[in-house]
Amino acid sequence: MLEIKNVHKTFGKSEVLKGVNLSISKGDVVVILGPSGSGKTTLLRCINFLERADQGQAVFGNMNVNLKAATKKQIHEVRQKVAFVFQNYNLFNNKTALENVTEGLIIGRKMIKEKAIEIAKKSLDKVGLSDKYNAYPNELSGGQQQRVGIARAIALNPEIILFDEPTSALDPELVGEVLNIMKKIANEGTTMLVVTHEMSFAQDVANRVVFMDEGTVVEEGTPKEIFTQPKEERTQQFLKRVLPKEYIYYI
Amino acid sequence: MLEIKNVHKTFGKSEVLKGVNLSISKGDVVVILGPSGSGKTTLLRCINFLERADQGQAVFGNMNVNLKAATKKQIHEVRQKVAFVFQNYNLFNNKTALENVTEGLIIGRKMIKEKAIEIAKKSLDKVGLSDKYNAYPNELSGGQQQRVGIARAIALNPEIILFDEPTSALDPELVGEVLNIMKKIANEGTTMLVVTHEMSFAQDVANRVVFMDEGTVVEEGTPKEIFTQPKEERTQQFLKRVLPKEYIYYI
Amino acid sequence: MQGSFNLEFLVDTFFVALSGVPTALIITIVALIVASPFGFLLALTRINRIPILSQFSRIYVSFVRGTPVIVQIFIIYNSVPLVISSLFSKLHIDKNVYEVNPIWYAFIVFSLNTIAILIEIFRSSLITVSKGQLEAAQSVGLTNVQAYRRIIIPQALVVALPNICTATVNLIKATSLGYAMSLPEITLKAKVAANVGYNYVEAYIDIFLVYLIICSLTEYGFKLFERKLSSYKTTTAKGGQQYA
Amino acid sequence: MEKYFDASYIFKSIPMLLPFLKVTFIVTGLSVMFGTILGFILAMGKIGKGKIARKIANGYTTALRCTPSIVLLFLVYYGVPALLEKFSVQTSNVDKIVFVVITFSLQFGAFMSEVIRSAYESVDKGQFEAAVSVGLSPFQAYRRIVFPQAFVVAIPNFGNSLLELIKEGSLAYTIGLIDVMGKANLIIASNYNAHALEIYLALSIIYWIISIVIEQVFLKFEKGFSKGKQSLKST
Amino acid sequence: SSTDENGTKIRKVKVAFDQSSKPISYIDENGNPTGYDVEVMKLVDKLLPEYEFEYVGTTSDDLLLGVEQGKFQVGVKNAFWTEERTKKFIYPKEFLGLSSTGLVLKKENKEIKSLEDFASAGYTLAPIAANNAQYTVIDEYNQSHPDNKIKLKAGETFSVDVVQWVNEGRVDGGVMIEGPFKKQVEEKNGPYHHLVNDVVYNEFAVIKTWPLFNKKEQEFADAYDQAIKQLQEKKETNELSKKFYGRDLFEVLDQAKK
Ligand SMILES: Nc1ncnc2c1ncn2[C@@H]1O[C@H](COP(=O)(O)OP(=O)(O)OP(=O)(O)O)[C@@H](O)[C@H]1O
Ligand SMILES: Nc1ncnc2c1ncn2[C@@H]1O[C@H](COP(=O)(O)OP(=O)(O)OP(=O)(O)O)[C@@H](O)[C@H]1O
Ligand SMILES: [Mg+2]
Ligand SMILES: [Mg+2]
Repeated sequence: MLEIKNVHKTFGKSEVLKGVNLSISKGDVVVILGPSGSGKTTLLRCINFLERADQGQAVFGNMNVNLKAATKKQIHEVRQKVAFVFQNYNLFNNKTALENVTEGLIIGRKMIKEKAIEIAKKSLDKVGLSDKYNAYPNELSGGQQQRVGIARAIALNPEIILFDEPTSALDPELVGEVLNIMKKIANEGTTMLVVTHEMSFAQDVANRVVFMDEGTVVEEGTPKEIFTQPKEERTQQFLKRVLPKEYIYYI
Repeated sequence: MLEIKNVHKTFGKSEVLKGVNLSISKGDVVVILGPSGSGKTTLLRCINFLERADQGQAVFGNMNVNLKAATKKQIHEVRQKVAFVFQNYNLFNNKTALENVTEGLIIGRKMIKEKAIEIAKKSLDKVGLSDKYNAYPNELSGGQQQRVGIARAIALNPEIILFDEPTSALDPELVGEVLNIMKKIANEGTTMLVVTHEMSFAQDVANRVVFMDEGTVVEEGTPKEIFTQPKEERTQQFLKRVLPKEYIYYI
Repeated sequence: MQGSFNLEFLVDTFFVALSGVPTALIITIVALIVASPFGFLLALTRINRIPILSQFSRIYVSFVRGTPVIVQIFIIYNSVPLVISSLFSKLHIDKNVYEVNPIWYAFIVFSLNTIAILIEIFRSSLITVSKGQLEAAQSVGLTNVQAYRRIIIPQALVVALPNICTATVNLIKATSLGYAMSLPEITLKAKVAANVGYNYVEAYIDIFLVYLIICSLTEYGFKLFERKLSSYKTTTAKGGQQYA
Repeated sequence: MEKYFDASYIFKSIPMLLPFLKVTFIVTGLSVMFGTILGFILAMGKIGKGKIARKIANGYTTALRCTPSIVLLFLVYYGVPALLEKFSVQTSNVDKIVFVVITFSLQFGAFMSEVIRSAYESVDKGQFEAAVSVGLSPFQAYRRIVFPQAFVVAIPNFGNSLLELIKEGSLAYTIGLIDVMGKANLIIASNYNAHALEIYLALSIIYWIISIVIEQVFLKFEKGFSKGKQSLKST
Repeated sequence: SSTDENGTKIRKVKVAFDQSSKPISYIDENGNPTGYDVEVMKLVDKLLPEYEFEYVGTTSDDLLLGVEQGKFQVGVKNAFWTEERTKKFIYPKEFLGLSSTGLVLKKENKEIKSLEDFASAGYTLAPIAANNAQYTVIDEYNQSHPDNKIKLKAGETFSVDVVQWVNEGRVDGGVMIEGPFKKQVEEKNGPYHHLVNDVVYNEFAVIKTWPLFNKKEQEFADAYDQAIKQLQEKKETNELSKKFYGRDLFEVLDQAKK
């Protein structure tokens, strides 16, 4: 479904990604863990061409793209297949919830308006926002905003959704709201690549957990493998620091 | 040590505090819980006169103050006894970490400079910032900033410290940092009144938990009482929503 | 003043001054319309650090903002016809440059001036729109042009509007210097009227009133427009910044 | 155009113009001084609780923002003596530079009141609260915490207003003040109005250089004072 | 006022002059006031021991208002006589000087000798500052010739360079005083000497110029009359006219308009 090979990315002098490989099958939910600065965000952004990698290949289904030299057309095609959910929502401030969702459909996909609105309403309903169609982002709570962000992504009917810490900008009380929606979508079989610090989500929902550090994938496996028997020392250290006390017994 | 009686506060038309009573003994660590908008912040601010209550009494040790009609002198005296740690740190941006701490001592308390610096260094050391004396707030991480805020409060040697959600502006990884410091201070016998969403802190450190809703104290008791046998339905509802799954078995 | 205050003259001349308003407004509007696209494009060259062009617009902005408008007026008024006529004669274009209405000089001066002001306004307002907005637009499949037109510009405009308002008011005021180009606008008309009976004080009170009226109306109009444009922001609670 | 344009006039006139910068600077300096005081008073009216004071301060600012400098200059120059004469105060011995300074002080006061107000409001309310909560008196909190931070915010806006003032000040030539602009016009007159373009170019070079210098100085100031200032947060 | 050594009272008076109107009145390179009007006033001062003149350079706007308001006791600026001005100022009995006023035209238009000719040709005229009496001269012409008006525009002195404008064709003609024209074009080192074969100056009137006295200064104006009469008798004004205007305009005094 999605395969990434040997992604390199340097900012100025610091090499942030040092040859990352990743492969995701259809329907998989893959969680990426890793300390701050390990390159998780950068990896997602390179996949979606929000950042140009210095080197690397990506295979989306039967489409093979060079992450460095992709043409405009290829980028456009990739973005049709891949949706992105931002950490800080990045909703269009000047558009209502509904318009936020239809924008990509009408302008990006050239869909006719009625159709787009229909789809947009459906995906807003799915995330439980049937009563907020006409609210502007600043009239929504953080959790609601993030749910619009998710609705905007799923409305595009992408083959894969990338989530970059979708709950870290939320108040503790709103986190649950968003995680529940994500679980629901995962259960419907959507392929997802999620950067998150929410261990319980990783544990409950992920098929696979990838641990990154300093620009490389250090270890990957099922949640159980990673949480209970991490092989690498760096993974162990990290988990010790991050997992709440209740989990510690795992290790 | 601190007793608050019948505090009322109205903003415009909405009554935010509807007669709150609270009493804290020396050395107590009291945690206030409650949904957003229940008036927790307003209560703390009224105690420290950052907001004028419409009605109410406070007894600090042997000093009895009318929260509505306190004189300038009384307010000054109260502020000598009570320190405040802000949710968003509110460090003085134009002062270094050390100056942030000495400011209140030298200017507010008229302490001589050498003495103030000595005390300030000690309290910065206590929160683990011995190497950051001369850093400006914008050169510090969120967790470090909040720790300076705590050092600033404890340096004043107050009879009681008020904390308003001291970790909610922090990244998940920094929360632990600050909570650990708070635990340490609590264990040294400082009287603390803490508004927080960190249930584990409440559970581990608090002597007493107060649950507020809609401007009144709904229920209070030991952490155990509140978390495992909440009497009021509103408390139960709230805890169900807020507590991570791992706690749910308590209820 | 021996000649006592002449109320009748004050009233009559008020309308004379008022008759200069269309000139002032036309110049303002033309300058804004001409300057907007240039200002926007040059602002983009600065944001995206396009070589040469961005340096050019920096120097240009610095010059225009660093020199008094009246000096700019004198320079343009003295040089443009010379340049154009020598250009025409080189190209053998048989056209008299000088048959133009002085208002054309005003258009040139104030458009050139406004371009510089707008470059700064657009630049500073465009950078207030977070990069995330552009990225979000790209990630749902919009092209850059579409993203600018539908997402970035509408938001930047809201930020820019108060500054555009200030620029417009300043522009209207600056047209008062049109007298140096023999432009029959508010100030010159009133001054000519005053000349007959030497009622300068009255004339200047009239000029003052006229500018006060049109500028405050302009400000008011912008406020209304701003409110409409920023409807998506209206519910933002503006925290009272009063200190306790 | 070669017939009329002679670049040597540019270089010849610059040394003749420069000594008259003194007048320009005196006008600017005095106007900044008085204008800043006025700006403070107005800003206090705007920030304070008094409704009437706020209305007056805001009304004053609007009126001055809506008045072209040249109109204000004439109103002050002709209007103030006319008014004072009603109270039999003689102004005939008052130098015209006084009227110029009055005019631009009034105008600069309006600019400054906005600069001060917005700088003051840019300092987060929490800074004041934190200061009183560590035991500073409200006055101490303003003096030591709020004002120093507001000052940093005000610097660039103050710089812009200063530039604006220097440029607008050039209009004092219309009442015959001989500053650099006035001198430029004298030079032109002494050439029987010939070669005006070159003289104005020389003048614009002088103004341009002054503005660049001021801009750089204020950038330095800003950098120097902004220790600890929080970097821009994205919204 | 103060007293001199003889015990007579000396009164200080302010004489305003237009500082940018060479060669009529201006400030020379050393910053000293001079020009025909100013030099005549200096001679007048010498003949009036009870007065001490102080010269104040200014713009013509300020001069008119300042004299009217009493800021200055008298003002000189090549002022013509106009009806409106008599309401605001005292005109003395004796005039100060003469001014040859003419049209600057391109060589090919040299046949245009009068304002009537100019108007009939439908030519455009360079703008004149509204407070300049030349403006009034043209305006008065227009009022007396309602069917044959000249297109009159108000403008700013500094931005209008009549000779250049006429030569390059920006306007067909401009009103100018002979003195400046001579200095600019006819003199060898004049800035527009190279145009001496391209433009002409056609005098259409010789007009008397007057000092303008503040309304309260009748006594001063009378003293001036005494002094200027003596100067004219001694032909000192003729000398100054030659010096500053390059021509003794008093030779054509009989044709002069008020
Ligand atoms: N645009 C950029 N320019 C320069 N350096 C950058 C840029 N973006 C990221 N970096 C650097 O690259 C490194 C990896 O950043 P990245 O955001 O991918 O980390 P992350 O794993 O997502 O961390 P976090 O958990 O804090 O979000 C960091 O050291 C960061 O400072
Ligand atoms: N300055 C103010 N003016 C008007 N209303 C206010 C003001 N401050 C607080 N309120 C209102 O008072 C209520 C209580 O606010 P408060 O901040 O005390 O709640 P809280 O319990 O601290 O909530 P949270 O957990 O979200 O911080 C809210 O409805 C809030 O909107
Ligand atoms: Mg990241
Ligand atoms: Mg709160």
